[in-house]
Parts: sequence; structure tokens; C-alpha cells
Amino acid sequence: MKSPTTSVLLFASYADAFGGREIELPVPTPCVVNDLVEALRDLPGGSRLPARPLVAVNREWVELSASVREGDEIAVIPPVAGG
Amino acid sequence: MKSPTTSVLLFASYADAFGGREIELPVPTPCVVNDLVEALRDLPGGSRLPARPLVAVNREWVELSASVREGDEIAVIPPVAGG
Amino acid sequence: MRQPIAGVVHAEIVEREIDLAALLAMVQHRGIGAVSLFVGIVRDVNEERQVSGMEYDAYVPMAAAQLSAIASEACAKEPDLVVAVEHRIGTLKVGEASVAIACAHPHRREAISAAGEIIEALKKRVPVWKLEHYIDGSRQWIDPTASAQAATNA
Amino acid sequence: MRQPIAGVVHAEIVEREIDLAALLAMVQHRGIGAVSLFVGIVRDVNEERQVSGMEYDAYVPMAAAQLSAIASEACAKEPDLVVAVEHRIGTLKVGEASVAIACAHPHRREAISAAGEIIEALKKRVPVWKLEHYIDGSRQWIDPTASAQAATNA
Repeated sequence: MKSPTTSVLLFASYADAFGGREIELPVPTPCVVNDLVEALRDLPGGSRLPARPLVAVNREWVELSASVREGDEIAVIPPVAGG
Repeated sequence: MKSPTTSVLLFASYADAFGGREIELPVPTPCVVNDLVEALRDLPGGSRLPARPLVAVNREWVELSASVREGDEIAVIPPVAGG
Repeated sequence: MRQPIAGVVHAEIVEREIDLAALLAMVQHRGIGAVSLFVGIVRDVNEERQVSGMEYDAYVPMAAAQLSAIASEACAKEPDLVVAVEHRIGTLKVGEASVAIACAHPHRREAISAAGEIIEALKKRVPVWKLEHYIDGSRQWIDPTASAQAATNA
Repeated sequence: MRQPIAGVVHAEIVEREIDLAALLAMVQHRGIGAVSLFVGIVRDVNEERQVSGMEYDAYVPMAAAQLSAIASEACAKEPDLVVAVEHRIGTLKVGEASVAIACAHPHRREAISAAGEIIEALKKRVPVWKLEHYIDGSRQWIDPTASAQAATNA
């Protein structure tokens, strides 16, 4: 089953840059993580993203080449600064 | 001024071995630390001492060749085991 | 004292003050010879700017999972290690603890290394961010990748 | 929070329980980003013998002077370091803290290294001894030089 859009979670400086903590991107699943990153880059605020932003799928760190399926929880993540 | 004996502090296993936390040794000052160690070795319990026991003069670690003067505080010290 | 325990006894993202005494108590049992506790604290200056406070944001479920995974990996390396770890989020004042890691082990070296390794891994892998509030009223998200200097900061 | 302080704020041989919260409080001020606390604890087994308790003896004035000197040397290497350290003597039960070292610094790596270096130096230079009491009623002075195994124990 294909969905016409994919939801992506945003946090901290990225939530500020894109105006929210969750955004719908016009990318159908299945896709790869990089398709979502490129769609995000095309939006206002997209210049805020580094060349290779951090991404998690289902709460685990993944490469930009990782595949995304319907129902996956995707997060594009600013440089972490805990501690 | 010469004293006919020199007092040495003992602790822990050495206090047990020599039967007290302070002992008078028949060594006049001035002398060197090793003179006191050898006098201690001649006493009952002296076999308890290692080849090169730890010694402090006036609460600082010293070599066996260090000199001892009247009034110095001498301690012959078992292997330390703090923490 | 409690009978021996080992492994991760606690790994949480919290929105309240961190209770250091509670973390220390959690990792102790009869077989422990050493505890190493690391505490990260909001300080008054960062990169020469005067800080008035800090707001911590997190991707909470992932941060909790990563915290737990990091602690578990440390325990997998050292079978007798006991770990309790908390990261606080929300608004913190200067002087308040943002993170605490308590590691207990029969021997000191293992306890000390574990606490050091866990804080380093946490800073790389746990999705938490800080918005620094400065005394001039401005605010800024901290980006440890922005400068080499910042990357070595506590 | 208190204004910045640095150096050795406390170095004592005590005959009462060690108050970890008090030591942690002593080293903190507005400029601190990290605290590393090391705690040595009496454990129930040493070299495979069941321990019921421990008696710590010390050459008290020299032990206090050495503790203070070790902490001062750590602070001389790191000008922003703050150190509070206590070694307890007398009779301790399993689970009780025998030594605690709190090190605070603006940055984490300095705080962590300092605590590790101070405990290593303490074990070499501070004249303190322990008489282990075993559950079979026997007692023995611990000699860390007697075996390589013992030398690595916490």
C-alpha cells in the first residue's frame, strides 16, 4: 500500500526552522531516507540542514540510504547536544 | 645534642608484630633511617619487615638513606592499603 | 545491604530534578567495592557568553531507548557492572544537574571507566538538545558540531 | 549558586560516616559544568574470602597531609578544578563508604580524570591500612603488595 505523503518528526533548531515538530512531505512510501531529506531541503528553512543530516527510523539511527516503509516513525535530527 | 635512643612509630601489622604503636630503638641521633630499620629488624617481630620497608620522617616519605635528627618524627610504615 | 545485582537498574529521561542520592542507592549492593558518579551541570558561561538558564528538548522515546542501549552495552562488556542513569529535560537553572550516571562495580577501574564511556556515548547518540538562555535575553540552540571548541565542552 | 571557587576545599581523615551530598555541595559553584564523584565501599568478598566488616587504621596526621597534598597537586595541574576528599577510618560495615573524592570542573574530561588520578595516588601514598574481618571470625591486615591480584582490587 502506497501513501502519497510521509510524516517526519523534527526537533529543536529544525522544529524552529521548519515551523513545527511534525511535517508532511510529498514523498510516497516506500522510499529511502534521502528522498525525505531532499524534500525537506526544498522547503523554506531547508538551508538549515547540513549536507548529511542525522536521521532515525523507528527510533534507531540509520544511514541516508535506509529504506522507509508505510508506518515507519521517521525523525530528522539536529546535532545532538545532551549532557 | 645526642639522644641514646630514638622513638619510632608503628602501625597496623607492624604495631601487631612489635607489640605497640611506638617503640624506643637503641640508636642515637643523628643517624640515617636505615640504622633504625636495621635495629628494628633485630627485634622479635623483625622478620615481619620487607627488604625495603616504607619510612616517613616528619610525615613525609623518605629514602632509607635519609638522615634523622633529634626530635624528628619517624614512622616505619606497612604497605599502605587505603581506599 | 542488598544481595548482588548487575546490569542496568535504571535509564530514564525525566522532567524533574535528578536525585543523586537515589541513583547512588540504586546501584549499591553487598558486592560493590566502588561507585563512580558523573554529574553534568548547567554552568554560567558557555563559549564566553553569560548563561542564565537552559532548556533541554529531546526526542523522548528515542532518547530513553538510546540511554538504555548505551547502559546495556557497558554492562555487556563488564558482567558485574551496575548502572543507573538519568537525563533531565525541560527548563534548568544554572547549577542544576542535567545528567547523572552512577556506575558500581566490585573494582574501581571498571566503575570509573564505565561512567566515562557512558557520558561520551550519551553525547554522541542520545537525541537531546539544549537551548541556552543568555543574560542579554537572547537564546541559541547549541550545536556541538559548529566548533571544535564546543565539541570538547562538558 | 555560589561564585566561582577553585582548589582543594576539603581534605580530611574522618571517624564518622562520609556524607556524599555534603562533598558534592562543597565543590559546586556557578562555573561548574561537571562533577565526578568516586566512592570506595567495603564489599562482602575479598580474594574469595567472605568479609563481615573492616577496620581502618591510619597514621592520621600524615594521612591527612598526604590527602591534602595529592588534592593540591591535582589542582595545580588544572587551575579550574575544585576537589573535596575524605577518607574514613575506624570500624566499617559492608556497604559503607571508606573514601570519597568529589572533583568539579567547567568541563567533564578534567573532572573525570582528576577523580581517577586522585584515587590512584591515594592508594599509593596515603598511610591507611585495613584489617579485614571475615565471617569465620578471623582477621587479616590487607597487604596490596602481597599479590598482583590484590594490587588491582578496588
